[in-house]
Amino acid sequence: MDFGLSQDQQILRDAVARCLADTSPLEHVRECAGRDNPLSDTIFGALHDLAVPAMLVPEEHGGLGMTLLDAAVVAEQLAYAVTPAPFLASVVLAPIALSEAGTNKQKCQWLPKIARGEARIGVAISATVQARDGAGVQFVEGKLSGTALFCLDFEGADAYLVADAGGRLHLVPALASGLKATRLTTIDRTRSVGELSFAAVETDPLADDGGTASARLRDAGRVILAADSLGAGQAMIEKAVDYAGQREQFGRPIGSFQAVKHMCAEMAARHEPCRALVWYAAHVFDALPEDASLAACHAKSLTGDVHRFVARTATEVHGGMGFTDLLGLHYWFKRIGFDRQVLGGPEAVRAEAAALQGWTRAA
Amino acid sequence: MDFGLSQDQQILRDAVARCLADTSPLEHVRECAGRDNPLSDTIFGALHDLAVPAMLVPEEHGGLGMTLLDAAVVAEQLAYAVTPAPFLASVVLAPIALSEAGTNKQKCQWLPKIARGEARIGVAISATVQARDGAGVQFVEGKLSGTALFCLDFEGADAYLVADAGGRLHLVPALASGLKATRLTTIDRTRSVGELSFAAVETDPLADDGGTASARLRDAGRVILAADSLGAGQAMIEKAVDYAGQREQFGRPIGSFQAVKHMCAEMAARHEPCRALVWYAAHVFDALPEDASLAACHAKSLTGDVHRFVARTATEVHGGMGFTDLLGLHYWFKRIGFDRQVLGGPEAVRAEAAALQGWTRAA
Amino acid sequence: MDLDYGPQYDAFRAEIRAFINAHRHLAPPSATRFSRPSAEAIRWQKLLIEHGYTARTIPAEYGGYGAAPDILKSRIIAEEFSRARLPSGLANQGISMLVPTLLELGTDEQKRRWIAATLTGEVVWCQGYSEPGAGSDLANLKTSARIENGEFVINGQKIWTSTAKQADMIFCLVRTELEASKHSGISYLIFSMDIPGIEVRPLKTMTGHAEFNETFFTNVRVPVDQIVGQRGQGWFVANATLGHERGMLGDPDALENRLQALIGLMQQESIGEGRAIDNAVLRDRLVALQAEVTAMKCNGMRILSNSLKGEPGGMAKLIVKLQSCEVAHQISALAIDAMGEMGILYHRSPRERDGGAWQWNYMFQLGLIIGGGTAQIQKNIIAERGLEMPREPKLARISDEAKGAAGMQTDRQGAA
Amino acid sequence: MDLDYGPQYDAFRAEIRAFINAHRHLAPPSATRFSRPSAEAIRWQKLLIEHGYTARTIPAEYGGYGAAPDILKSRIIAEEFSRARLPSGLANQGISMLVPTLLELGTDEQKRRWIAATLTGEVVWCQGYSEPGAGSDLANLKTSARIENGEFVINGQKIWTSTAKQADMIFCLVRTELEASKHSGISYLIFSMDIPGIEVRPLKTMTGHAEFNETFFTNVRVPVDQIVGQRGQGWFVANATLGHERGMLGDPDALENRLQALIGLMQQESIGEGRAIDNAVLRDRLVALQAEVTAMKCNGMRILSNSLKGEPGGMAKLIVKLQSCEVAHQISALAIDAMGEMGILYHRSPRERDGGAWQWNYMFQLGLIIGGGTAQIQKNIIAERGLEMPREPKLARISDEAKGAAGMQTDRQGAA
Repeated sequence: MDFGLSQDQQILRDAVARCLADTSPLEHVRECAGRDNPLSDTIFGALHDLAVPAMLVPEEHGGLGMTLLDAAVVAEQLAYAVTPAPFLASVVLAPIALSEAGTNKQKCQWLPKIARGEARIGVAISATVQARDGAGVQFVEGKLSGTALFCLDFEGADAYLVADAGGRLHLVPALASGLKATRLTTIDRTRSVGELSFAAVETDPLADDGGTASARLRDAGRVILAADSLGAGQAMIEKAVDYAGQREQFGRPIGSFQAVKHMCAEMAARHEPCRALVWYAAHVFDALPEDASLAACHAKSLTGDVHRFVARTATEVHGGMGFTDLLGLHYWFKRIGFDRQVLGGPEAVRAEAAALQGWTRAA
Repeated sequence: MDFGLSQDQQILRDAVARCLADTSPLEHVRECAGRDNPLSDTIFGALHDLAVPAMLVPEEHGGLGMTLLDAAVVAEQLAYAVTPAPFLASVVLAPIALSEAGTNKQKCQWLPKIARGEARIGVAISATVQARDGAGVQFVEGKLSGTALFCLDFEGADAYLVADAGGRLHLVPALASGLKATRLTTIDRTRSVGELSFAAVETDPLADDGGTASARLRDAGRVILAADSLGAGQAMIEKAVDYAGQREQFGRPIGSFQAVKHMCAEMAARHEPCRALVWYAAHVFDALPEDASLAACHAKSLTGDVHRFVARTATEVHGGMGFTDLLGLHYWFKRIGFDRQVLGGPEAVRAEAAALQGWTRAA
Repeated sequence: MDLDYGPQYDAFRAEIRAFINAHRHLAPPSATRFSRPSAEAIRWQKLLIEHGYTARTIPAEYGGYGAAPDILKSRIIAEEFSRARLPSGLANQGISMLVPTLLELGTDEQKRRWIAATLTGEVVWCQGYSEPGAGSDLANLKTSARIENGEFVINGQKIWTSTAKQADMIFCLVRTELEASKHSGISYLIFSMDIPGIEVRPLKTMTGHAEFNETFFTNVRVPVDQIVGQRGQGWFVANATLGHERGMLGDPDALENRLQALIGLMQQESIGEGRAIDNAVLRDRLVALQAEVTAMKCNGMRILSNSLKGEPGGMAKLIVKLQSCEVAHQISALAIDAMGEMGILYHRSPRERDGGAWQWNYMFQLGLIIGGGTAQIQKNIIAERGLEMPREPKLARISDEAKGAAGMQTDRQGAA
Repeated sequence: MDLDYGPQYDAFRAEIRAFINAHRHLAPPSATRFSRPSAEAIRWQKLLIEHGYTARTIPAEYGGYGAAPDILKSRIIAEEFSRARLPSGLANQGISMLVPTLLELGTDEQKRRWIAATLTGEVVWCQGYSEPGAGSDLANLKTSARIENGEFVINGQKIWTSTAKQADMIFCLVRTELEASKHSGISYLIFSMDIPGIEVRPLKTMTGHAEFNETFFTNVRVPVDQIVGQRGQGWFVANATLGHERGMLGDPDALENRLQALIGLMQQESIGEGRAIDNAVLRDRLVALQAEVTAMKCNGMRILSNSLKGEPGGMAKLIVKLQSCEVAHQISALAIDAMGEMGILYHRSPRERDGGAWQWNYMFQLGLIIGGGTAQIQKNIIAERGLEMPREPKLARISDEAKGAAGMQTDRQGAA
């Protein structure tokens, strides 16, 4: 029994943290965030040196065969440094999808390249959570038609994984004919999303598993978004505490005022249990798959609410300075905003959690 | 245009406040709260001297023909002094029901007596809000059968007004044969509630108006409960501020600590707009009946949430002393708890408000 | 309690509606928040002044309409233009803050020279109050003005000067008596933004826009007669102005408009087969906010009635700013949640709703809540003035050396 | 990450389950919170000690089971008895606080005389720490003990002495060195509650019950050897004990049990045709609380793992008390809301649910949150120890006269 990170995971965490402290300083984040394509090749290169792209690729395909908990550990660090690098879709979801539901040919074609950092795959499964704007992709007579919103790790993807209306996953090369890809911009300029519209596009479908693989992706995605929120929240709390310790008013640091101290304590009290919950949700994804969906819902919805509170409160502790662009605090604020909404906001995710437990009566 | 209390209403408010300061001191409240029947004859007598029981009785029946806003003004003061006296059902709801839907005979029989303080009528309409424990009263072949929960101003009532499953109101003498009355006790020992069970009881029905009158009672009841919550919240805020100004820690009053000050300011900021809303809801009950139901829902649900916050926070400001019985703070805490739940908690009432505006799709 | 305005006012309201119907084609499109008024906007402003719908109580000799104050009529004007979604005239800091100050404390020459030109939008002002180290306490300000050859020579820095880029002029608090006690060493100066030595740097906020600026003064020379009120009395001059600030009254119409927009959004926004408003959890939050907005509207009417009777606003007034900002922020938060993933679109993205207004509001309102410690200050005001709670113990015990050091530290932080 | 306890522990768990199945008929009914243990409860306690399911690591010579410490086994015991809804032995302040203190700092004679008798429930203790004026700062306490003829003579008052009515003995902090600095003048005494001069008055709380007492000492004479640790070291003795307090670890099992009860309630409670859990708004709150409870359970496992490795609990541990109390309070609040009007029934009313436990919990948990300023203190601890934020400036600046006056004022308030 050991509820916590293994020594290897701690080493991984520290290595990624050090790497990002070097390669993802705030100036670089600012620069990337100002571009149409924010994803930083420098950072991706450095992560590649740490073998991050190979993490979830099975060993027989040239990867490291690591777990979602390993990925969550990395996600937390990426958010801590508001890193503008592809990760959620291309490093986590795509390898899981291919491993769990890809054909042998797909695996051999893509997994080694992903592991070597030579191929990046964007993932568009948001319609399996909530269809907005009539989005949805139909798989008819071997071809895809319709629209998929919120494709993650959009820029620079060599191919996209898309869930059709039945939940089946399809691999579509970025240059496929009949496919139109449009950039979407969000508050969070450190991530890249886009929409894909399909006009009878040829597809290379993954296993017809009744939506199992796309549901797994949803779970994994939620856990990683929760881990991201955790890392961003951690950074914001630390920044608030530091600022409060330095900034003086009435001749003493504002951090010595009870009201400010209690704001920080409330952030910590709500934030800290999220860490154990995220670890748990990541762990059971591999170790206890039957508990994975519920745990993912809990992790996603709790961090969604807790870190909205943290984002606001940490900004408040900074006063006017937190509202300006000067300290860049808003990059973390927006990263948390992104994590909250993508793949289902807290209310939507809680409704799913209720349904999973049979608490929702058929209408 | 004058949004506020008239001079007469201010005089009424001050007179009731003075009267209760004399007749409803905490020791008397404690004494009453320890009894099975908490309703105080002394206080009711003093209120009678101020003609409170006659307030809502029309002038032609020996009353003062006043408005629900007048009643709300009184309700606020009653709660401010956690007064154990009959009011909501017997002084407010019964006269409204009889005036709006009573037969001429019923009016002549009951209204003058109510005005003179000689008759008290309990009111049981909670099944029109939410049927719990299978409660409900059927009106079949001229007789009532079933159970009505949460009859208000239960003790000492000479008769009860009960809504049947169709929303029609019935007047039943307390001693009617086949009627069994059972006391219920709640956290709030300053009010009196009970349940009525009917086994083919003869009834004297009010107008068959399709539930109009009972819906009006629900609106009026909610406004008065909101006004009650307002008065109790006002008292709790004042007590917290007083206590914080007197109690010292670390050599200064705790009220000079920023954290305590901000707790009090947050209570005031949320509490104060409730006052205007309660006035508005009470006013439109008479002046703009088409707006009454929605305004009553808003007043009831907002005070329900705001004053739960106030009750907790004011108790927190008092520290351990607020948790003990010594200062009696809990009488107000529990009065607010009662106001929140009776005639629909915030969620239930908001669902009604949504339906009133056509925001709820038929399932 | 009487919600009717009476026949005289009903007639006035009808008259405004007729005016709006007849002239709405002349109204300028809603301006970007901090731009100079367009020619269209200036024409519209003049038309409104002419009819007494703005600058209503300002004497005609200074370019106003010259009517006697009538709070109800002002209220009706605000209601009708809000309902029609038309600008009820220019709203800028020159009009809301400088003009009332000049009317009260300006010399006759100052009034003649500046008020009319400000009202018509020909002269645009910015406000120079806040400083990096004096956000929550104006008395702490450090921008200095020494006298040299009959001129003030100004050095220092202001922050949150919203229209500094567009402004012709600034009204500005500076420390003229360095040795005087904190509040009494300040003067209120007005001067041109074209004077050499003024540098304006845009201050970008979390919204991604530069709604504010930082303004730096290096040996800026201003004639000594460009002062409003007495030397060393600037703190009191500014405080008179702060009382005029519209924000203190809150704007229930604005809150109502945001709520209506939210209702519309939730009725349109689809989630699968349904609409956002069909989701019981989101709908519950919507109704809760509707109750809050209704309460703030009622509270506004109560304050209005108190003013009509010449009674103080009391607690009802003190809580408006804190509570309105919070409710507005919550409205934006719910809108974002109701949009789901679409809620984070911004920066003119395809599929973005309402031009990204919800996210902009969500962030900007947070800025209003925290800006210069506003929520904290508001809470102190409510506690100390409204609830008469004891003030923080005086800091007189801290030695002056410590204070000096702290001040510098503050400065460094502020400028970081 | 490894959630398995391993085969050795699985066997241990199986053994406990077998024990429970075989003996559950002997378990006493759940006791009223603050009563003396019944004969049945004492028999159960002895049975548990015999099997090593309680008093597990206390040396056999003092009446314990004498096993080596094994955090996992302790955890498994707690889990299994909680799952079976059986008392896992007596839980009182004598066992949780006094026994560990004596083990660490008692004399051999004290250990022999008191530990076994306490463990079996034959001697019942109460705790005398808090005082009306020293709720949030034990160092402030005023109950004094002067020495006269080889005895301490105690005068003063304690509050929140929960089992004082039932107790045979008290462990108590008193000020023995009046002139010493605040923390070093305190001693830790143990003495009989039968000594003349002790008066216990029930302290009724908002729940309507007297879960606590006030205890008054008037010239209570205690032999000087009834002291634990050195004279003047009582503050440190007590702090050693506070570390043992179970509450610091929180009790995720208790939280889980409350949550399960809430789920059951919401599945049973009918609203018209449906059940409370069918209401989407209430259900949303339920799932949100389930996530909080799951997080606290995971956090508990994390703390447990840290202990196993001999690592400090850190922030994960510091936040437990504050957060658990709050979540428990919210669980009760939702239960009340889910019951609608039935939620306010109390005092053994007809139709009352679960014996009024939800309302009792709602109020008692609020008491735990605020009791002696607990939430405030917890937040200070989190901020200062966990986040290393600066402490409040020292109060040394306040003159000693002011302190004296303040102390008296505090006293008067406390006793009001």
